[in-house]
Amino acid sequence: AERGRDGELRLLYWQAPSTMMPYLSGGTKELEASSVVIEPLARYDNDGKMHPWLAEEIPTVANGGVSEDLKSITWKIKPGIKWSDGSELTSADAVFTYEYCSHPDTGCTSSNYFNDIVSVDALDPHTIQINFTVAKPFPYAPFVGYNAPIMQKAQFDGCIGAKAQECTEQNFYPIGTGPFKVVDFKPNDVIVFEANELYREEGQPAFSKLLFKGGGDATSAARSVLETSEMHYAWNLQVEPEILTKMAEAGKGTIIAGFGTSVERLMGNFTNPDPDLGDDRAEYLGGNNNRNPHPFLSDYAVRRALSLAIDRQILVDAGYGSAGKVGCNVLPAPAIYASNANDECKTQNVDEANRILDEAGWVRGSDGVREKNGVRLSILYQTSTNSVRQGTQAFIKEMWKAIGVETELRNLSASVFFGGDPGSPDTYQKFYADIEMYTNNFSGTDPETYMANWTCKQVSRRANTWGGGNMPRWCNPDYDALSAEMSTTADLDDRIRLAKAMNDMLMQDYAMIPLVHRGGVSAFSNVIEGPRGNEWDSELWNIAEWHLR
Amino acid sequence: MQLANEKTPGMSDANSSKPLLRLKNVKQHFPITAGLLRRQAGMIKAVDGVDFDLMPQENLGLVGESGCGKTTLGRTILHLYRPTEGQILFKDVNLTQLKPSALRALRPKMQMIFQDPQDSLNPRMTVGSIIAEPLDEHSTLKGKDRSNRVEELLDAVGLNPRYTNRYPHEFSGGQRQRIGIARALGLNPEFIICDEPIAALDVSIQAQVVNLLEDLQEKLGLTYLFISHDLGMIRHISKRVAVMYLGKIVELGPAHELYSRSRHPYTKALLSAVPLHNPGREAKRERIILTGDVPSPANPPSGCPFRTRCPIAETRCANSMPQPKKLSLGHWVACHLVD
Amino acid sequence: MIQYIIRRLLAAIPTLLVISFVIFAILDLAPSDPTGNLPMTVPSEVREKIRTSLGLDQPMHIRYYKWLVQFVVNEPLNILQHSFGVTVGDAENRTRILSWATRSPVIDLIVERTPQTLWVVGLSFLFGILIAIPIGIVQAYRQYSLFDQIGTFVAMLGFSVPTFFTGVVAIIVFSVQLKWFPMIYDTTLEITSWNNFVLQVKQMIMPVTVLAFYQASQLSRFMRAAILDNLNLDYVRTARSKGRSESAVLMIHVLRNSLIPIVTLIALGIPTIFGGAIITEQIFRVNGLGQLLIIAIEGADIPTVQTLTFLFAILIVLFNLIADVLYGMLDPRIRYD
Amino acid sequence: MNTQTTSIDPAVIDTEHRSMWTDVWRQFRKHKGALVGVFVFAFIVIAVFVGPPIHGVDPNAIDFRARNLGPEWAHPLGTDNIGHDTLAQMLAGGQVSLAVGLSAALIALILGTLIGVLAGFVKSLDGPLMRLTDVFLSLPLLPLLLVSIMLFRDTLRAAFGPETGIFLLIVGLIGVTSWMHTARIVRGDVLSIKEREFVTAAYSIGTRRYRIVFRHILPNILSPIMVSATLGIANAIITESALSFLGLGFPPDFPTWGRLLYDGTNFIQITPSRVIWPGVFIALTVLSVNYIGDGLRDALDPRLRGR
Amino acid sequence: MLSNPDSDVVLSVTDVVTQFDTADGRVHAVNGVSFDVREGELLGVVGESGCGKTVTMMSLVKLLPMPPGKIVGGSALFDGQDLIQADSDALKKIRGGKIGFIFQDPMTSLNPVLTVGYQLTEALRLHKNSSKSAARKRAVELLELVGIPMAKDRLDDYPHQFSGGMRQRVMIAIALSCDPKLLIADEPTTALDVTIQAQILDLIQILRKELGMAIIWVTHDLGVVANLADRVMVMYSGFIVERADVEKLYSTPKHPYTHALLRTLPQMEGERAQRLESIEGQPPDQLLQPESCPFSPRCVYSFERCTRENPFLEFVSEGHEVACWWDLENDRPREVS
Ligand SMILES: Nc1ncnc2c1ncn2[C@@H]1O[C@H](COP(=O)(O)OP(=O)(O)OP(=O)(O)O)[C@@H](O)[C@H]1O
Ligand SMILES: Nc1ncnc2c1ncn2[C@@H]1O[C@H](COP(=O)(O)OP(=O)(O)OP(=O)(O)O)[C@@H](O)[C@H]1O
Ligand SMILES: [Mg+2]
Ligand SMILES: [Mg+2]
Repeated sequence: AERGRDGELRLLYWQAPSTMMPYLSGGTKELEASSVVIEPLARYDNDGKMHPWLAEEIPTVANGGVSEDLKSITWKIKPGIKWSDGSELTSADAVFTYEYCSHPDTGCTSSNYFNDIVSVDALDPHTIQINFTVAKPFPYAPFVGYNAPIMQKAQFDGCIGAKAQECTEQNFYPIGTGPFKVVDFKPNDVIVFEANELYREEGQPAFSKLLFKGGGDATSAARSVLETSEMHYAWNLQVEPEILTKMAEAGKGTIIAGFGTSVERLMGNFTNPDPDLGDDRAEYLGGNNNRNPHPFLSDYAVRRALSLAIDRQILVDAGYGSAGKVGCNVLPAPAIYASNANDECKTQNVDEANRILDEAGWVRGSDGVREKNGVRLSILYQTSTNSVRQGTQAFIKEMWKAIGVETELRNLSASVFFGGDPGSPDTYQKFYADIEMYTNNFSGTDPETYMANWTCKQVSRRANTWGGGNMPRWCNPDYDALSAEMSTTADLDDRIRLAKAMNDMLMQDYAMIPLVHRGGVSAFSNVIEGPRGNEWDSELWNIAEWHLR
Repeated sequence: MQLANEKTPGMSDANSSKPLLRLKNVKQHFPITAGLLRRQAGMIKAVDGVDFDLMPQENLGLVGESGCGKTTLGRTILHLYRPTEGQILFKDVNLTQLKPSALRALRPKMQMIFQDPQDSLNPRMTVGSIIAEPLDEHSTLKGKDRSNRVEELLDAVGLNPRYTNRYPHEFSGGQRQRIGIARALGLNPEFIICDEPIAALDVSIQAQVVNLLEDLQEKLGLTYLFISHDLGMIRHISKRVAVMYLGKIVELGPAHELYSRSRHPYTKALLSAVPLHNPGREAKRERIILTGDVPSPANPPSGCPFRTRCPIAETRCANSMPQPKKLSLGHWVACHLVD
Repeated sequence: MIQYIIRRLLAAIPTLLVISFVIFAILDLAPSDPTGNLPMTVPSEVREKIRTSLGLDQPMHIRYYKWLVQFVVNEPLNILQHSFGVTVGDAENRTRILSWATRSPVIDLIVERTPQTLWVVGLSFLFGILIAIPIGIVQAYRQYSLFDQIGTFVAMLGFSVPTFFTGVVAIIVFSVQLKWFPMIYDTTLEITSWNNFVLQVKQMIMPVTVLAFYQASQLSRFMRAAILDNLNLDYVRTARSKGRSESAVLMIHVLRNSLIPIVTLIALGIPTIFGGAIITEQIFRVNGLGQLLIIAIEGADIPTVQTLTFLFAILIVLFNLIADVLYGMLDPRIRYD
Repeated sequence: MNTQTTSIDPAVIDTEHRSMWTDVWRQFRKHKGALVGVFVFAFIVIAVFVGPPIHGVDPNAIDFRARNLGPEWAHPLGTDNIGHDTLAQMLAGGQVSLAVGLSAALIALILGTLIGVLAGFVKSLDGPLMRLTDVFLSLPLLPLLLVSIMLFRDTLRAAFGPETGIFLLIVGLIGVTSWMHTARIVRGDVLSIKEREFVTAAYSIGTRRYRIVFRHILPNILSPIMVSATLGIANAIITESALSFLGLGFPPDFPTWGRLLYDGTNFIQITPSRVIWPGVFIALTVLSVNYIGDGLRDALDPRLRGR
Repeated sequence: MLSNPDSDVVLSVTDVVTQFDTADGRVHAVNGVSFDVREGELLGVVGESGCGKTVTMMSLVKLLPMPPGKIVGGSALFDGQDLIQADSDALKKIRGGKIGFIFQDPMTSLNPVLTVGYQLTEALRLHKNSSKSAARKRAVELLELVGIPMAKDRLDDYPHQFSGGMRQRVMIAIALSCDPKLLIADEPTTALDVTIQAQILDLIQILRKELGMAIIWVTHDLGVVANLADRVMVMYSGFIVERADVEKLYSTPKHPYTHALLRTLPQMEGERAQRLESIEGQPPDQLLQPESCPFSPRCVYSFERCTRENPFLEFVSEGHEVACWWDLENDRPREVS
């Protein structure tokens, strides 16, 4: 088949990309857009399996690509790969990419992918060696996945450090090795790509032109694929399932969901968010012994009852449909890591929840709200603004009402809630509330750093300007020990065992309450074939293979 | 007129009792601003040096063409505008130097009847509250006393006291003017400036209002400054008349003398312009038709202000400002060509 | 007149300085953060680095000063250089106002987006005027007639039903059901042929109509009132007494006078065109200045928000002046000197 | 010449004492549109405040099995995607929307009138206040809202509780950001009214300045104020909905018409009644307020009374 | 009925009745007015405010606001055509062409936003089909005729640049522009002050002699009428109550109203009256259908018949008609002829 035979492919990303330079944005939309142009050495498929991309094969200890001490990894680039300007891809480009991103003034958003690196060396034009300061049981962060692709040295040479910001032309029109090249870039609006004539695969891509439109909202994005067929593909359609189902009735498109590690969860605050505490508000005081406990969430019984009272299936049905599964684990994927020790949560058990609370001495007051020693079970429950989340909030409020818990709902603009501005009281990191809800996940397939989020060191607090990943301020030395062990364990089975143990520890102490294992929803028109949905890497990872039906 | 050392024109020589009101070289200039920095670029000399005295219970008529500064003079006397220059003595109190609160306390003594009976009454207030407004401000009358006083005032100006709840638009022009008069009378003033109280009225109603004013003067011993451009009416109501032109008084004298033996060419022209109600006499009369319009008060002609329209002007008129001359008892005129 | 204009312009400078500072202070105080929209997988150390690279570690007054210099000196010099080839000073090291989200010069973003906003919002403003004027005239001329009553009713409806609703209804009816118009506005479309022109018209119809309806309902109220104010004045009777026909009386005599307040109102409305129409742009994906602003606000892209709102403020001040001058030109009775 | 108004001999009628408000009401009754407006508005208010106990459904009650229903006996206006009863939400939302609309418009009105009157009446304040108006006109609304919510929400929540607190904040914010047009119009009118002769007359009898404002100036600028009030209510109801969907408004379990309309828009093809009713009620409120405003304006003008 | 068979009658008005429908009821503004105007004659119309002078004149050429106004009946023969029945096209030809108008208020009767030149040439171009330049030339002549200096330079000025007196002269020039056969002047000098009024009266006298047209001069100033008119007609409450040659009217008024009116005036000559006479009471309520003599409630001579029957206009002596049941000269009820 001939390259470009299928004409124009029209994609709709209602959140529009603002730049084509993934290292300067880090937003998913920018990563997705740039993934059709610049590529990494290896990529994940929709099952989270790693495939060599620009590299010939995945280096492992077994094939000698990873050193025994786990301190270095050596990649071999496929020969003959050309940049779209005709020059050849060499290991110097990879070295440059590392220098670019690790330069302190660049403001590289993926710099954590290049952590603990001593050096990146070009052993020969096609061999790259990465040397780490510490043993890396999972050495596949640099140059793997859409977060860390290889950029062209020749183009970006003058753009390192502070200069990176000013290289508008380069940032908007990066030269890549991927199936498409940028023709026209309008930030936050539209990108026009055309097929890369020098793409390495014969007859790919099938489309000669790629229109990458942005703007609008999720509902109308779905409509444009499912109802009017103006677009071939629409991304990130987090809307109520019945709307999508209704639209899909027109029979013009298909809805797909890719599942990754995203879990919508409730975080309980283990510290006291009472505003009267001043600087100590929601502040974790004291090492292993929490000296500022939450008035009621520090009670295990309450946490457990709150979890038991929730009917997660309703949340899935009303808010997610096929894009969600009842979630009982914070680490639901990859499948090998998924625990089934916590399946109790799959069914709602209001009676049990009530019993637990009664037993713990929380008695219902005249207004039906439980109380103990003058402490009312009255929860301030915050999340970001989003109609599905508000629906979930409404359900949970009602469910908690059944066990005598009163809930005040609050929704905050996403840019504030996730903004992390140390001056704002409304960030999820500061957590000036009792319960908060959001989704978290990790990229790639290795849970080590993700699970390290709930160690004591990571507690989000004033001292680290609320920079830690441990929002619940939950601290357990046993957990810290497991986490430390995992960071030095290379054997996969041991790693699985440790990860599961950590997950179970979190779940069984109700350090957080998982609700829904979420998938990324997208829709594609029935006239095309190829989209497979991918939560581990770019949704467009296989765009070279997409074609008209 | 800068005749402070001489006897002020208008001081009636016969009556030596103290004047109620005394104007000394009163000027009212409105600034015109222009330019980038809003510098003052000129002056509208609306009133430009006026002196006269007004005796208690007198009725001085002030006549002149539209725009010559009559209203401005009236308002300046009452300090609705701060005078630019000069002194205004009311019962020997220099108003110009009074503090706002002291001035406010004095206001009941001096009142004004406004030119436009339509516009000088707040359309959204009832007649009762319009008339009661000065009472509220200056007296302690409350409730029944207050409404009695309002009814009394309405009665005094010949309006039915039952009208207190009506609005100005429900009255005819003459009635509206009476409301204005009642308001002015509310606090027993001694001095009233009547600013063209009849100009806006119908002939048949003019007579009613003028009669009323005359009756009130008689009953209450009021002093009037009667502004008008209706020379016929001034002749009827005033014993003394001042003729104003472009911010200055050009002739002042007893009415009978002024009407029969006017000396200033402007006064003559003015008088001849009034149509007589007698077709026979009218046909025979010789009229002086003035040409042109009144010059702009921002840019008055040099010398005598009237010289541009004066049928008998000479060169000296352009050079110097004529000083007021006394012709006979209480008759003053400012013209070079009169001796 | 010229003096008046210059004086007003000079007086505008301190006002604008205050406005720019107030805007900057508000944006700085606002709790959103440029790293807020990054996925949670980006750790906080990385976020801190990004903030530093954007210059957020400097104190506010320095950032404000920098922005001000860039806006007042650097950007005009840059325009000078690019449009007229005149280079003043060190062009190489001149920093421009860079957007935090795109890392590209804000002014370029604005220039890129102005055409679509002008087309859609501007045209709807124009149509709004063109519809409102005749409707307002007829409503006033036939005051209390059925036409007048219906007009009033529809106008009220027009400004009480928000565009986010009318827009979606329009899409469902005309794009989904009838398939007459596309629901996605293609900003890359260039009018090179008749076909493209038709496409352009088609894609503009819905957003323009939705907005124009809203504009017209407001303007027609003003137009009606303005005509009513003039219809019973004496000069209208004079015109009739000369033997003028009713239409000539209305169109030549009444309209001229009634348009004075309307034209100034329109002049005051023009800045809002440049403000874009946030909701309508979003619904139809016109992606003009309104969308740029809302995205920048949501992404805490302070340089973009600051520059956009400040340009907007300049336009407001400027068009206030233009409105006054127009008033003076249309109404010979008013003189500024 | 002043044309004689149709002069009914004053002696013939009215010996009784007329109160101003009976007059106003008498004239108001003659305005058909205003009367219909009053009935519609009263109906809405009564429905919204008396309706909930009659309907007897908690607007936040969830019936998971009854999601996305069309109108039926148990749910006259159907249900939403969560299982809320739309009618109950409409009624509860109406209370909030009406309260927000009326009070925010009132704040804007008071601010606008105050600033307009001061600017028009006190010459030295004119320049500064008009510049202030310019500043407010060019302020970016959204960031401003974010800032104020950050600064004031917790204080207000502590002082008045979560719902009243956010209500005050929202009402205050909408009010504070929408007074500018009123101020300009009022200023213009004050400038011309203060040159009218009855104001000079008031000075001449020694009326104090503040009384001149209250007695002579304010009553005569009522009609533009009335018009801005009408538009203000519509504006406030719509702005509130915009705030809600930006996450700056009321808590999510606090329905308002604007929010119902916004949330319902996505479901327009599934449950159209979710959008139609809020839309209809917003429009009806605005329309009725507008007609009431017209009627009041006429009724308050004594020159039109008695016609 | 006075119907002059003279062939030089320009306008012959018979029994014009005009009413207004208002919310309060029907206003009987004009209740059957008949009169003739002859070539070259100046007919004065006097009466107090609101007596229907303006409405009568406006009825003749249908310049009333209709509705609420309604011409119930009557005819006005002009140039062989009944103006009351004429359709709007025919009227348009006559208005401004054969009949010229001057209105009450010079300040508001000119359109403030159009130049004096335009307003002056409007009628010329409409009725005489003059070219633009010819019309302008004629306009200059007209302005000179009414005594505006440097007329040529002033054509492009706006009305506000003229003083009140000059504006009224412009109005006169407009009215004269097409050499009308009839000029209707509705209180053209009431708003002006004496000196300007004198100028205009002078001007009218001259023009009348030069152009020889018929003039109807409406006023409530008896002095002005004495100055100008050949014949005078006194109106009261929508009726003509007296009509006579000017000298006769002033020397021997035969209607009590005229009589009283003349006595209310202060005299410019002779002894100063102690007190002005005034007519007590209010004009009648025009909402009521007039059944009796409308002046009877205020009339000192009123007797039983007056409250029962409305008198009609009767010929009492050479050139003198009156509508009254009382014979003022002989101080007894009039004998009915
Ligand atoms: N507030 C003001 N500011 C500037 N100029 C003024 C002001 N008031 C009056 N003038 C000017 O002062 C002059 C005199 O005006 P004034 O009103 O006193 O005239 P007048 O004699 O009362 O005229 P009329 O007979 O028309 O009432 C006029 O040229 C007028 O334009
Ligand atoms: N548009 C109208 N609607 C209702 N009544 C009207 C209207 N126009 C005039 N009238 C009434 O018709 C009567 C005659 O009015 P007209 O204007 O003819 O009086 P006039 O004699 O010209 O008085 P003036 O001397 O004040 O000009 C008055 O009672 C007036 O109230
Ligand atoms: Mg005056
Ligand atoms: Mg008239």
